[in-house]
Amino acid sequence: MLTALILTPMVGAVVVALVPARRRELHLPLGIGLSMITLTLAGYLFWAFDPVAGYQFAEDLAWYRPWGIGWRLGVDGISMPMVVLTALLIPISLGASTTITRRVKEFVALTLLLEAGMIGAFLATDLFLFFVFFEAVLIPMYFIIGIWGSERRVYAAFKFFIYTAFGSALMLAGIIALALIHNAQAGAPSFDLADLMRLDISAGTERWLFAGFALAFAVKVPLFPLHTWLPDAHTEAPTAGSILLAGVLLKLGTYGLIRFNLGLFPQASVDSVWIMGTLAVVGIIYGAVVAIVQPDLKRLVAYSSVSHLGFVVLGTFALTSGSLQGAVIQNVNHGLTTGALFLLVGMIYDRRHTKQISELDGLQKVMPRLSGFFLFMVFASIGLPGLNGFIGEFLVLIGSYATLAPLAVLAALGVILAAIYLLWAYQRVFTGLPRSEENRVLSDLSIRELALLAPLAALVVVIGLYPGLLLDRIAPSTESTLDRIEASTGFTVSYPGRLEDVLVVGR
Amino acid sequence: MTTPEVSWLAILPELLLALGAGVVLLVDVEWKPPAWVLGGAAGLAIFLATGVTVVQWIEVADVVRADLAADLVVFSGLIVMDGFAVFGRLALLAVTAMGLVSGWRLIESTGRRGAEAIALVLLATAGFSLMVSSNNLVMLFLGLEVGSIALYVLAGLTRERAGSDEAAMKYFLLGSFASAIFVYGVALLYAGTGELEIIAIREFFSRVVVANPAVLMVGLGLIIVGLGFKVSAAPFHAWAPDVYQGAPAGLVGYLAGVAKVAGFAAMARIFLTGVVELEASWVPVMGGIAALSMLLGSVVALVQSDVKRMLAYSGVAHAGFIMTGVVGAVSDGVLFYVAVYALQLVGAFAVVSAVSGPAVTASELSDYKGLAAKSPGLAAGFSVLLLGMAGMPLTAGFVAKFGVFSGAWDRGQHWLVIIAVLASVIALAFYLRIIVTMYMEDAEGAETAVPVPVRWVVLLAVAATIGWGIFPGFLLDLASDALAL
Amino acid sequence: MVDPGWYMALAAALFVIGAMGLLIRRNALVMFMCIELMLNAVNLTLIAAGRALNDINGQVAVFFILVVAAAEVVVGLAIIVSIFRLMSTASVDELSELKG
Amino acid sequence: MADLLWLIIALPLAGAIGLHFFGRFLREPMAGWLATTAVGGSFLIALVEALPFVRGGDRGTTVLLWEWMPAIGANLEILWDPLSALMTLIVTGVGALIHLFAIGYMHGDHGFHRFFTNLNLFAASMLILVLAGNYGMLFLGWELVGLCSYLLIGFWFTREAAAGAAKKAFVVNRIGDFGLMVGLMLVFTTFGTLSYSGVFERAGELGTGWATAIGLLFLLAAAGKSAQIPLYVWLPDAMEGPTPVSALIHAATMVTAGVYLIARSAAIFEMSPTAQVTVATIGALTAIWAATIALAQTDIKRVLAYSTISQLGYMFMAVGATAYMAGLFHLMTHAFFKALLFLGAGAVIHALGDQQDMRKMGGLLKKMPVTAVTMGIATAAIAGIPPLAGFWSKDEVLASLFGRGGWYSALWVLGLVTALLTAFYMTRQWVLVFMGEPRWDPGADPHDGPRVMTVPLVALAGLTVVGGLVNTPLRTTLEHFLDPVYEGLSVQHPPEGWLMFIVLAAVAVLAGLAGIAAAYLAYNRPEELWVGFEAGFQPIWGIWEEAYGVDDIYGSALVAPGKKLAEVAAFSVDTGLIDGAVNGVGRAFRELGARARLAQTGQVRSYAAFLLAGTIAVVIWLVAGGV
Amino acid sequence: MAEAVIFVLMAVAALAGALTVVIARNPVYSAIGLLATLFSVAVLYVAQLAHAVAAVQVIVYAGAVMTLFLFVIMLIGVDKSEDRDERLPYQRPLTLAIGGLIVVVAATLTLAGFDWVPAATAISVDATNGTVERIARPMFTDWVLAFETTALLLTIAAAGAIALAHYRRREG
Repeated sequence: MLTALILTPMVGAVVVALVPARRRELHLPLGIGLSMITLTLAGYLFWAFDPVAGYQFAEDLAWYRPWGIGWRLGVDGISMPMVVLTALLIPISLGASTTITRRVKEFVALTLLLEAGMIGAFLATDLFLFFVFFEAVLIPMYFIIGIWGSERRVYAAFKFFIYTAFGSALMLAGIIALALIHNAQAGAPSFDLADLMRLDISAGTERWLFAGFALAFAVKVPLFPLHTWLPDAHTEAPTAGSILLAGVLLKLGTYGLIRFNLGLFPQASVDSVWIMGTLAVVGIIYGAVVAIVQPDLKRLVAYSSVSHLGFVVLGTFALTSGSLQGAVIQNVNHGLTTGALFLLVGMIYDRRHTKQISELDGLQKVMPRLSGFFLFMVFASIGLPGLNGFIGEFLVLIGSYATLAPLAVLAALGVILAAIYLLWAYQRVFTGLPRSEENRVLSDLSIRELALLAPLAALVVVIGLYPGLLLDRIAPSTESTLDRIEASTGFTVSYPGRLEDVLVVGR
Repeated sequence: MTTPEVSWLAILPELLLALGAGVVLLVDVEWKPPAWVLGGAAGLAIFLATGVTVVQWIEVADVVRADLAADLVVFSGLIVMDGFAVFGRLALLAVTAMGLVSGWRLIESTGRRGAEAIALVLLATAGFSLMVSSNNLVMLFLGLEVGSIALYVLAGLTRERAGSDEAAMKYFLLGSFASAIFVYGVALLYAGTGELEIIAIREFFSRVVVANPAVLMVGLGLIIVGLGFKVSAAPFHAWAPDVYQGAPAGLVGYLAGVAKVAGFAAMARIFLTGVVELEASWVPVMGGIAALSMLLGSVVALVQSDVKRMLAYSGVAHAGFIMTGVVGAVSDGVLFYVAVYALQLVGAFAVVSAVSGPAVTASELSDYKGLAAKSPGLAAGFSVLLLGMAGMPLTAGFVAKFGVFSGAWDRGQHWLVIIAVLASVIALAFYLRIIVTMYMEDAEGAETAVPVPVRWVVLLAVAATIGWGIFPGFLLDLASDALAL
Repeated sequence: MVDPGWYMALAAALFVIGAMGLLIRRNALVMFMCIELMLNAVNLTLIAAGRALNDINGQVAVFFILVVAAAEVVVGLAIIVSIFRLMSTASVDELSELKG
Repeated sequence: MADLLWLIIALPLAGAIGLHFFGRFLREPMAGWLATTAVGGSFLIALVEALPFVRGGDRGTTVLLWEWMPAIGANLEILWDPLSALMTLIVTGVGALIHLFAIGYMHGDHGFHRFFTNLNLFAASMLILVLAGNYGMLFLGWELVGLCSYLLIGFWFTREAAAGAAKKAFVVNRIGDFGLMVGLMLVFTTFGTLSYSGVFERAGELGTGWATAIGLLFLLAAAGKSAQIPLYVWLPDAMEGPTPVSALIHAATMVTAGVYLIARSAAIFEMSPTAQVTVATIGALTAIWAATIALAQTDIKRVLAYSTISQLGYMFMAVGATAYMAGLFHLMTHAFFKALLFLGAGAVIHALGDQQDMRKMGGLLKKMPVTAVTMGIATAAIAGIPPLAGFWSKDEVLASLFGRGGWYSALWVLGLVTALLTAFYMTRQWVLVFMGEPRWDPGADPHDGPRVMTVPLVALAGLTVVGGLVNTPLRTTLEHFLDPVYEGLSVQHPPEGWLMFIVLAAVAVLAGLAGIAAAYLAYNRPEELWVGFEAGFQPIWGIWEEAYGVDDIYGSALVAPGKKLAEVAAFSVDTGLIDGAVNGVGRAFRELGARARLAQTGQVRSYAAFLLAGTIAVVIWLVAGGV
Repeated sequence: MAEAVIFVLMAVAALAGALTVVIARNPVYSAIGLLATLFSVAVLYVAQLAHAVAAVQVIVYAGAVMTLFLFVIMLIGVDKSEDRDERLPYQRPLTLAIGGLIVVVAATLTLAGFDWVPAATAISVDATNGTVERIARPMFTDWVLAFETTALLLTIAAAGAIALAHYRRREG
């Protein structure tokens, strides 16, 4: 089942690659169709997912025994939403790429490879395998940015690749170290997450390993001050690239923090809540402040990602039920809303061929639908209750207060700032009367574009009003994570940090 | 009168190669046939040699299973026929075959001299393959020289080009300097232990604790330098960039590949078998050299504008990575790495020879602009090879790096591993630079016609890179079975 | 008899002189002679060591090294000659096209 | 019966959704009628549902509609108790009338159906707010009304001013929401839930410190929504929106959400006198502050806007003094007459072709009698003239303050002064608009609006007249109605006894009459005379006209520095420092490489030198390590 | 005792020759110096009873190698005596530094009591008496493979020489 999830896009990529390049009109539809298969599988996964703790659909094939590496896959409440999100965003971003005319074939193939890599990274329960996928996704994304991006694409792609590779370099050392510690303790090296979680690591070592992993993921998230590759990458990437980058790739970082840093190094995590939390909050506020004055719409959204993912990290390291669930669901939300925002910016760019805020004005007059969607997504990411963004932020804030009260309060400031930069941008771009001729003649959304946006918008509302849809599936896994931490470090959050405490009172 | 004890099987591959060389030379002198005949002869020799080597492999396996490992020491201890040697030999033969194929256009173009070229290639391989199997340091030195001298000549094959000649000269002077240093080290080691056979030396050290080991240390140091030079580890690398650039593109891959394979096989054998008892002394030195090589290689490669030089410096870095494995005492890791790397190297230089011509000295980065548009296949292949060298996951390069790093980490060389991973990130930068040039800059000039042989070589290299990247098990098993006696 | 150590010390001296020569002289031919010097030093060492060790192999080894030296001479001189033909000089300082 | 409650929210929501997707297919008035009936429907249901409370004693019920975020006790559940019932009735009742009015007012606007979509959406959101059974859902409504206000202020989005005002409103509100959010964090951390029941049951255990903290945070939130110092600045700008919007959102309903929040959280404020005093004081200050500004405004709607702020101040005074009944009572009456005033103003503006400057009006009494009379009633009401609604509610507020005594007496004085000012500026407005010589350009032909516009005026006027009777010292219906909500909480009532009542009332009425008289005398004269009169009060008058220049102060003290900061962060720190460092590392390596390659001179002999040097180094290292 | 005398003389000669090689400005002198060294080393072989080796040394080197050298010198021209001034930057200081370092190292090692042959054993004359057949036996039994390998070596030398010397005008 899970293997199929990874293989279908791979095979798809091959299939696309086999179609001769001159039949260019075929590639995109074919790619979309193929990714639909994956999406269907993901949908089934969601449907068949059983909301309990622990991994499901687990698979375990030995890869190279002497090293203890294996094709180990499994899905739990933390990874499942991400897989579904990935499978969903791929067809959308492909559908958004009709304006790509150069080397369509390579583009589609690479996108599908990217999908395979990302899904693999979320499903892997073997550190070696995870690292393989984690690094592998860089390559297609590198090409996508570097070939189909805008002016400074090479610089951006280069920076993206090197920066993230640098981040993961030390994690590799950490992974090796873990396997060898297991070798020392159990007599054979193993990269199986389950085995490694059973290790008892000396506090000092644990702290170092934690640092190594945290660095890798912090670059990916990206956590202040390691974020500067993100705006460049986003600004230069083609629409599809931005969507996937924001929607999924960054999530590898936050996901990794939850899955590996919390999972493998409970003590170090507990020790570092304040450091990580502080960085997160600095990111929230800093990202928002910087976003306010960005002259480029895409750049603005990129910085908003820095701000939003700060919430996820804060929630992760607040180590309470609410905050952790909030973090996971915020992962999904950010994927949907920011993805949609990039999609919309891309649509504007396709029409107007500029992303400069100063050159855009009064678009609402000429493109009511598009601006309607834009405003909708803006409010979703501002965190308007009833839409998805609120759920994540609110849970994170409410949850974090129990552990990191001052940080939670500061983080709440980010909510104000979000309103400022997004609404100001909206005001400048959409309201008023279109002054320049170019802006006057733009056409509103086409059916295709509506079809791309509709599902995202629908999900935004659904999650906003029925978060239980996800939370019920997430909660058991996050709970067990917290249980492990509590068990191994005796770390308990001041009442009512944990779900059970809450439920007693809540009902 | 004692008759010499001879084990034909052990040296049959070398014999076949030498025979091939002889045939080629004589036939050429006698009939001056078209090049393909000579090529056929060489190919046959290599093919047979490979076959025999496989037989050797099986034989070795049986003997080891029968627990008669001592029987593998043949020619009264001059050489051993252990898995280690066989593995190295296989790698050498593979590199040779691919090297000859990719250098074929060059060999044809050099006309009469082609025959000597082929013969020299075969002989060099024979020499190196003796080197990887020698158990006696003097024997090892002989093998080394047989190979090296042949390589000096090959480097200067297209000597009408000043570059080629200069390369030959530099390679020769420095090479023989290094050889002298190496053999002096051997002499001192002999003085210190009274033994020339590696296994005997190991026994000596397990038996005796030398009170005043200064002479041993000097000897060891000289040996490190000698081999370090052959594998172009910093600070003994200075020859590599110039020679790689000067030598005809068609053959550089072979030159570099075989030298590295043999050099590291010898290094692993001497240090992980012979003087393993002294590791407390040499491990830090070796580690230092490794670190220096990795950093210097990667950093200097960043600023190269000539692809051949870039690959040379990346070779320096790789020497460092592989020595990390030696430090980590993972001989199988070293073998795997060096085999994979050599194949990638041959493939890469095949691409170079296709892009800038087989005989040239310079191969400017600008020649690669928009190669992806001009000949997508070649560009894609090259990218895979480069990413493989960079050690991206899903390529054999990653598995190889992973192997040596974990070995070193296991030996507590944490700082070395950290340097290594960081260096590999720096290295990534210049591999990407080539890819950028191929994919993200606009093409200049006409289509690049890719000669069929090059196609095959690249395809093979790519297949190896990806295949062993995804299913490393097979090769890793071979390597780990191939433990030195 | 003289302690083999003396012979080996002498050999070391020769070796070093040869090595230094390689750094000092720019005439390829002379540099090459220096290498021959070094190889001789090695031979001397081997023989002295063999004697001290009461082992004949040292002397046997010397033969092979001699052969190597001879072979090197052949190829080396060939290279020198061909360079001389090309740029009519034996000074290695002229050979610095390839660098960086 | 409770199973119908959900319809109260559902009807307008359905209206909104329906209009959003199919509105464009309806011919113009239809959309309006649909929206109106939706809200009207809710009103009727609410009315029916509210009957049990009138009989009294019923504490109300909670209906769970939908599990939203059960983990934190934030579900979609309706708490139907007298308080929410009262609010619902106000919202839907006044709302329906304003919808009706808007059908006429928005006639011919090409965004007609969009307007009613948003209006209905607002009604739904406001109902979510007031019907919420927990703070989570309250927050949901709280934000949604903010959204609607944003959408409706910016309804004419092509007008830069409107767009700006909309953004300003939302952002300023957000600052308040920050308070609410943090407040909810505290609530959750202390009670472990957000549901009213969960909180209020155990509010008694709350420590004073926590109570004060939560109370003040809620106050910040309320100040944002209800436009109190220091966050009132958005409301005057909000007048950029269509007048019915101003009437509905910025006078009658949304702005009272703050009052509602405090009235709803009485149990928490109970625990913290400090919080109560702060609320009351803020209210008093806002009341007089805004009143003074209102004196000098020339824009008919701005006068009303500041008047609204000032009246909200009264409500804050009341709830701050725990005189919740009084506060809510004033909230209700204010909804009536202020909505009336706005609609009247709207009618005038409409009649004069979007003319909002009172100096360009006058003498409309004969032209638009209905408007004039109804607005006259409202003016009298707000001035506190018996027996109009305004008199009863305002009197009760003041009396309660007086009754609370102590510091609150001081606030009582402020209240009286404000009453006087209110009477003055409202009369000024009425006189300037309806009496004297016509100053509007002769081209226009002002006259009363069509039925749909006059009927609401009359209806509201009726309410303004009789509305006050629901809670007179003779019959305190409203108090009994609300009693169950405040069971067990200390609630401030006006002092007992007729004498007391008469005296206080008299004082208040006198203040009102004084104001009216002064204004009448000052303004019922030829233009140059009252212009001179105003000029006589310079410079203070000018300061008032400029609303104390608060906007500029905020602009230069907060906005400009903020922007500067952002620019520094974005362009100096981010691209310069952080990114510079990143790229610097890369450049450093290249630099290093460039230097290192210089050693590669191409000279064999220097290579040999390296080789030998390396050899020596290795040997030394080894020997040193070995020996 | 006699050996000591011989050693001293020959050592001096060898060193002198070596220095000549390095210092002499004219390659011919260098060649002569080398020749001197080779001879004296040969004598030292004899002094250590390595008769066969000594013989080969004389034959191969003096006979073959040196002749070859002289040929080439003639070919290149004897008058090319190089001047002393150093053109390469840093080359001279580097050389001096290295030289000095070597001296220092040597000195320290000697002072530290450098043991040349730690594994030394009692010397029995006949065991190391390098007569031809004493050498030949191991060479053709134990070392036979090495001996055969030298064949490869020489083949390569020949082929290489041809490849390099065989010259065609219009090429490359």
